[in-house]
Amino acid sequence: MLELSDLHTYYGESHVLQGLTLSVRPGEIVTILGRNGMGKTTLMRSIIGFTPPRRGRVCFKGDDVTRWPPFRMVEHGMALVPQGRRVFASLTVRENLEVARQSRTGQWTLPRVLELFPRLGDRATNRANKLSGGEQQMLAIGRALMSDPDLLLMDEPTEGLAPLLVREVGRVIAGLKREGLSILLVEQNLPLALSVADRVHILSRGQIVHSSGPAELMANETVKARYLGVA
Amino acid sequence: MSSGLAAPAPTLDRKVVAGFAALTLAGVLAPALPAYPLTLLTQAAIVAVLAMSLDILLGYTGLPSLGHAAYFGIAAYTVAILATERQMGLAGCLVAALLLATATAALFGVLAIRATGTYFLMITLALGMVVWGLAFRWVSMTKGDNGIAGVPRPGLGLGWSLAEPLPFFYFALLAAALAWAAMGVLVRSPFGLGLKGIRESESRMRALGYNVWLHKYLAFVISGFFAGFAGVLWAYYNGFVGPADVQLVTSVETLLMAALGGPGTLAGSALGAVAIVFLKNFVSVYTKRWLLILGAVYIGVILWAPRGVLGAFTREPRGAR
Amino acid sequence: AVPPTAHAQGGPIKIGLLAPLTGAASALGKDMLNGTELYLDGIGFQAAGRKVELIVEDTEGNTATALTKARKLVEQDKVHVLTGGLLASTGYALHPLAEAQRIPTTYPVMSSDDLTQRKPAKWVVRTGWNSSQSMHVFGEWVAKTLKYKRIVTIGLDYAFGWESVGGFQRTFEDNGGQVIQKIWTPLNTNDFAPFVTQIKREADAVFAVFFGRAALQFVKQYETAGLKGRVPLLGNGTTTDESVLPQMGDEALGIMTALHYSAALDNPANQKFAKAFEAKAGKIPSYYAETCYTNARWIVEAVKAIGGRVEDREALLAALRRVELRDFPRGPVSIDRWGNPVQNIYVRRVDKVGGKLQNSVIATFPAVSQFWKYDPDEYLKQPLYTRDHPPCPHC
Amino acid sequence: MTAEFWIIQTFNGLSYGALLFLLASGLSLIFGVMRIVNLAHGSYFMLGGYVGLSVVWRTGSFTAALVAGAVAIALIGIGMERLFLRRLSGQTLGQVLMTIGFALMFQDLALLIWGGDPYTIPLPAALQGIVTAGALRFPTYRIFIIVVATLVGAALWIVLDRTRVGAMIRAAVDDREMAQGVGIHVPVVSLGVFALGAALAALGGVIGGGFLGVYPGADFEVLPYAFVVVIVGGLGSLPGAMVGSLLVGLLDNFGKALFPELSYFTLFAPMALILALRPTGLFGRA
Amino acid sequence: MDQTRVMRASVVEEASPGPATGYALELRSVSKAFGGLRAVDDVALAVRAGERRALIGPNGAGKTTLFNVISGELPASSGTIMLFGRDVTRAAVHRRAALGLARTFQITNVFPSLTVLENCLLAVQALSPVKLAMHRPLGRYADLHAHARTTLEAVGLGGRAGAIVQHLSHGEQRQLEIALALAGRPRVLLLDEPTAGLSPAESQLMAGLIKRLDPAMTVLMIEHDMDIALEIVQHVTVLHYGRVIADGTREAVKANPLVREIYLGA
Ligand SMILES: Nc1ncnc2c1ncn2[C@@H]1O[C@H](COP(=O)(O)OP(=O)(O)OP(=O)(O)O)[C@@H](O)[C@H]1O
Ligand SMILES: Nc1ncnc2c1ncn2[C@@H]1O[C@H](COP(=O)(O)OP(=O)(O)OP(=O)(O)O)[C@@H](O)[C@H]1O
Ligand SMILES: [Mg+2]
Ligand SMILES: [Mg+2]
Repeated sequence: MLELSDLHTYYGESHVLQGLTLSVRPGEIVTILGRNGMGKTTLMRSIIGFTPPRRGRVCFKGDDVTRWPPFRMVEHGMALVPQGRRVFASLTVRENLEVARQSRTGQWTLPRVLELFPRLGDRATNRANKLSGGEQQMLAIGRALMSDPDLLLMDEPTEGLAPLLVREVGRVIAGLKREGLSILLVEQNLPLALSVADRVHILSRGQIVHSSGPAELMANETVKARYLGVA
Repeated sequence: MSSGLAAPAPTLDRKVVAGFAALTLAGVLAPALPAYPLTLLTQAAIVAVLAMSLDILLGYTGLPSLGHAAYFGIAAYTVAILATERQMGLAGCLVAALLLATATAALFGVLAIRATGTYFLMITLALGMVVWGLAFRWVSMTKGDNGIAGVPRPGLGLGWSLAEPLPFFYFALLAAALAWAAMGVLVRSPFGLGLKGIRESESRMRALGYNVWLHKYLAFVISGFFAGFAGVLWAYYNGFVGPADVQLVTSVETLLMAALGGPGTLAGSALGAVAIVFLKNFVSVYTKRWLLILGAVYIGVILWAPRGVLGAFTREPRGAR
Repeated sequence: AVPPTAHAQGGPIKIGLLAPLTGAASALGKDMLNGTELYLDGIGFQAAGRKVELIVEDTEGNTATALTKARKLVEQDKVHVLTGGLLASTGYALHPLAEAQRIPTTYPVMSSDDLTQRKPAKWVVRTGWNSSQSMHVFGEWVAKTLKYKRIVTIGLDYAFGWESVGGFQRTFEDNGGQVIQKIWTPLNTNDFAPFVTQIKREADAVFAVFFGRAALQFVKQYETAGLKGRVPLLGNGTTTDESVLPQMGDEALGIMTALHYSAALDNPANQKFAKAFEAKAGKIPSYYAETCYTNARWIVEAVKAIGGRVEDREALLAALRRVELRDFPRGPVSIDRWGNPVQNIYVRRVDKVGGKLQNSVIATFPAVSQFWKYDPDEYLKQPLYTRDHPPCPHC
Repeated sequence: MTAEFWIIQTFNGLSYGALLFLLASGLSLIFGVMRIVNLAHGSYFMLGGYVGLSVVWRTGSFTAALVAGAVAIALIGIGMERLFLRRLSGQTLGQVLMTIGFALMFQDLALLIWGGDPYTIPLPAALQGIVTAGALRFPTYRIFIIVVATLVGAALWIVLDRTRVGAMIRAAVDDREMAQGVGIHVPVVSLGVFALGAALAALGGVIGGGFLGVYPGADFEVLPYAFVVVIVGGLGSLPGAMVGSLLVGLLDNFGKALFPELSYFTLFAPMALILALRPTGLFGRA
Repeated sequence: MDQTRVMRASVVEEASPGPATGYALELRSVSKAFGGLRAVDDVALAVRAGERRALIGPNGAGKTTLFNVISGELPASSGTIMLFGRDVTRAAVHRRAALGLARTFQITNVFPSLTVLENCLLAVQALSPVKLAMHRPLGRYADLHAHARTTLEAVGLGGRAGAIVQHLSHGEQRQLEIALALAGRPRVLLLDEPTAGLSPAESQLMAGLIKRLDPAMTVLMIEHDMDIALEIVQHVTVLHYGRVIADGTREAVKANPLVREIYLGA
């Protein structure tokens, strides 16, 4: 589904991703963990094309998409739930979802998203900047689904969500996986991240420093202490 | 980056050093210059003060004013009227002109400060246009379209007259340097940092405990004061004050100077002023198509350095966050 | 304060011309430049055995720029004669400069009355006209010949408009007419509808003072509002000047105006000039073109009179003030004590000849001074014509 | 003041306001949608008029002039956006400066191509007449302007407010990068908006050329008007632009008719007042 | 690093102790409506000086809105807000800050193109008259710099003082967000999801920092991470559809079936 090989990404002169290789197979959930400022978001930005890598290759569904503009990526079946939500402030909730729709025939429709997040249905005609933080997060997830993606990039989708909703998002993610979606997930909520993941990578200073299955990581206290700072 | 607890030693930053060097160079070279370049240099020094005064609002506080010609012009008119009709000397003219310009800014500030961004641009434009209308319309005071001609250069009572280009150049240069120093300290002061904070996030400033309105208002008035100072010099320099001095084009040009040099850097604004004065007056000597060239230069500079010439050598832009 | 030196004698005679070559008034600046060049071309840029050099500076139609450029011409180029300028304010601003620098200066275009009336400058000679000069003639002519009794005036709301309307009103009312309404249009007007629709219908005629695009717009909108067939239109010279006349349509037919020039003037000098100008510029000469052509000749005649010794500024100034010629395109000209020309004033009517509009001359008044028939000293005791002077007792 | 005075002057104001709407709606669109303060907008108006003039000279057709003017200037707008402004996206000040640069160049180019003489665009006979109603006389051309502006306004409102395209445009404004991230072809959207805005101004220029004329300096003469309209109404608000243009048209007209000596204030003083009281215009949102 | 020294409460403008209430912050039937939506509905809340209290509730319950009303960002539709016994319902934001109220924002609100140190200096000078000084460069105020650096050390940004804020990662910006609130040595601190966006490691650091704050400081925090919240506070108030539906000790609230149903979800 997604293959990254030897990505190097820079912000100006600062070298953030330093030779990163990783893949996501169809129907798989791969989770990225790591402390703040290690390059997780940068990874997401490099994949979708916001900050194209200076070196390395991004392959998606067998095509080399390294320097494609983001909207082509989306048309090709990728969707992003960005960090910090980034909903369209001056659009209503409904419009936020509508603009992201790619075709009329997809599985994800407005009613289906509103069914998934009833709270959004209540506020459908409100402008998105008037939503609470959690509501915006739901909107960002719903918006990504509206494009019927094959691969979903989720950058900390549970930030700011109440425990109930965190669990709900966990269920949504599991459900999406069952439908055959591939997901690359960046997450700080360890229990959630580990419960849905097929494989886990830990990112530190722009490099992958640990890869394993979730159970192995759970058991590996040294790695957890060293790279995640959890005892 | 020193990480000690002590405050960084107050080092002179490079721009300040470069600025002093430029001033000194201009001062040393002046006697060797032909009359016309000297005239232009004088003009540039004066206009630089105007551009820097605008930069306090534009670059530091994030308030793009399009009415700066108003304070400039009011001061210039005050000098022109007092000097021609009352034969008032430098001190009297200066005080009266600065008072009037500052008072106008104080009045306009009350009206304008609540608006931000483009709305601020437009309300200052509108207020500026009102002053222009006044200059045009209040014929008994301003002589309307004809303007006030024959403003005599001030005598300093020191024996030499400022009527000659060279002494007047030194006079203007000194005045500009003083204004620059004063504004330089201002933007580096705690108050100046507050202005930058307002530029970045007003809501955060409020939450921290700043009276944002007051801060902006003070910046507005101070900016008007310095614009007035430039106006005083201008009246003496040009010997003529007319509605063109308060018109929109003057405000726009000032904005261009401040922005072209790099908003948020006083030296940049000064540089922008010097560049535009020379560009306009030299290019037009050689070709009638100078507007075309001027336009192309603006576009080129901005493509090359979107944050202004000096901005290109300093920090990252304010993001569109 | 440069005394004539042998060294300076060798170089060319330098004339500095200020003209608006960019900006809204650039078409006028172009005419000024073409007129000047046309004359100098004709004499091969030679006068009194010396080369003549013309240095042109763009004023952008802005007085501050004009001043800067004037300084450049005087201080850097060391011109011997300074000339040109468009706006009245430029005239007032150049006065002190000319006096301080003691530089012989001529004003071919700037027409503000006081430049040669209440505030003349020793070093400035006007080779053009002043605003009220032709209007004094016209007001009297309208009252006496057309026998109109009630007139509405409409004009640009600034000194040029005031002086033109003032001159007209004074002689019109002195000869029994009544101005029954005065409308002033702000300079920033481009839609004249709010003013045109206010014109009192009982008027015998409307007297208009416009120039450039405002003239074009006004005349057009006067017709659009349905007034053209019903109330005759009169105007000052610039309202139908050749700088706008060719762009006008039939709406301009019949408008009567007065000026010291018309491109249709039937004298040999003008025939020759108009033809040459059309060949050079591709259009008929406006008064701006003629006045600058004449101005160039004027300067050259003065130079010749002093044998080319232009470094003697006092002599050059005196010569400029002595020029008196009978064969300018506009007719014979002499100069009065205040530095303003005494010249013919022509009453003109817009006609269509050979498919083109022209200002046909229908009456000629010879040797008109800026004070018309009034005594200069008495005249100068009156205030300058303004918005409210002369007052309007019949409004 | 007779009833006739009030009716005629209101009509004058409305028709002038309608012309301003054509000019300002394009500005508001570009301004509101792309956050670009386009100081070359007056140039579009002027250039549109000049292109229209040339076309009328060649073909004698006013309709051809309208179409050609709009298309030609839309192309200029596309070029400006595509090649220059796009590189500065998000940098408000840089964009402002750049549009000033273009405005200066356009001013000079127009002078180079069409010379400095003022012209008016000749009107087709059908638009030249006068419609009389009792003692009142309404020039047909002014009625035509009102009709055109109304149609354009309605079309814009439907597209922007009622369609997905409108939402996509606004999404691109809110967060350009993220709009691409949900699959919106932001570059195409921006280009379209810019072209439309420029075409509207040019349309205004050709129509205005029929009674205001086409002349150098028209660009910077109409620009403040356009800005006053947009600002008084509120940035990027279409209803705002409509109300703003009517208000400004009427204010300017009655100001000049009733207090001509205050005409330098009748436009800007009320605007300053409105902004002092409502710092985001009548319909604007912070 | 002496962190307690930094956090010692020292308020510029001493508030007169309120008439007999003794509460640092008191809300009396405060409501905030947006059109028809009552985002905050008749909320009463009394927080004693030095108390640590959590405000929890489902997303959209009105927690942030309540903060905005307390800090003055939004005017209350009705009700009274008292700060140290003083009625501040109508007071401007900066007046409340001057009384010792500080807050963080849920959506990071810092000064992006300034350096981390400059950000902090802005917060440090905010409550002293120095902020209006124009005649001396900021570099001359050594005490301000020292205080700013100590604060940065405390939140773990000591090494990044010279970095431009927009180059920081999201999590680092969250840390700065807190530093700005702490730098003014507030007496009442409102924290809106201080650990959101922080990695578990950074969250732990943050929790430790909050726990070590001057005990005299009153802290009201919104937090969705229950482990962290319950570790820090003794008292919890639960908001749902703008109303207070539970209020009590952490154990009591945790055991409350309604809270479990609508919020904790287990
Ligand atoms: N626009 C930018 N310009 C320069 N540097 C940046 C920029 N954005 C991020 N960085 C730097 O790149 C590094 C990685 O940032 P990134 O946002 O990818 O981290 P992250 O792992 O997502 O962290 P977090 O968990 O806090 O979101 C950080 O050190 C950050 O300071
Ligand atoms: N300015 C506003 N205009 C209209 N509605 C608003 C506004 N601000 C907030 N709301 C609405 O008020 C409700 C409460 O919002 P608030 O931000 O206070 O929730 P919250 O409790 O902080 O939620 P979260 O935990 O998700 O941050 C939400 O439904 C939100 O959509
Ligand atoms: Mg991140
Ligand atoms: Mg919240």
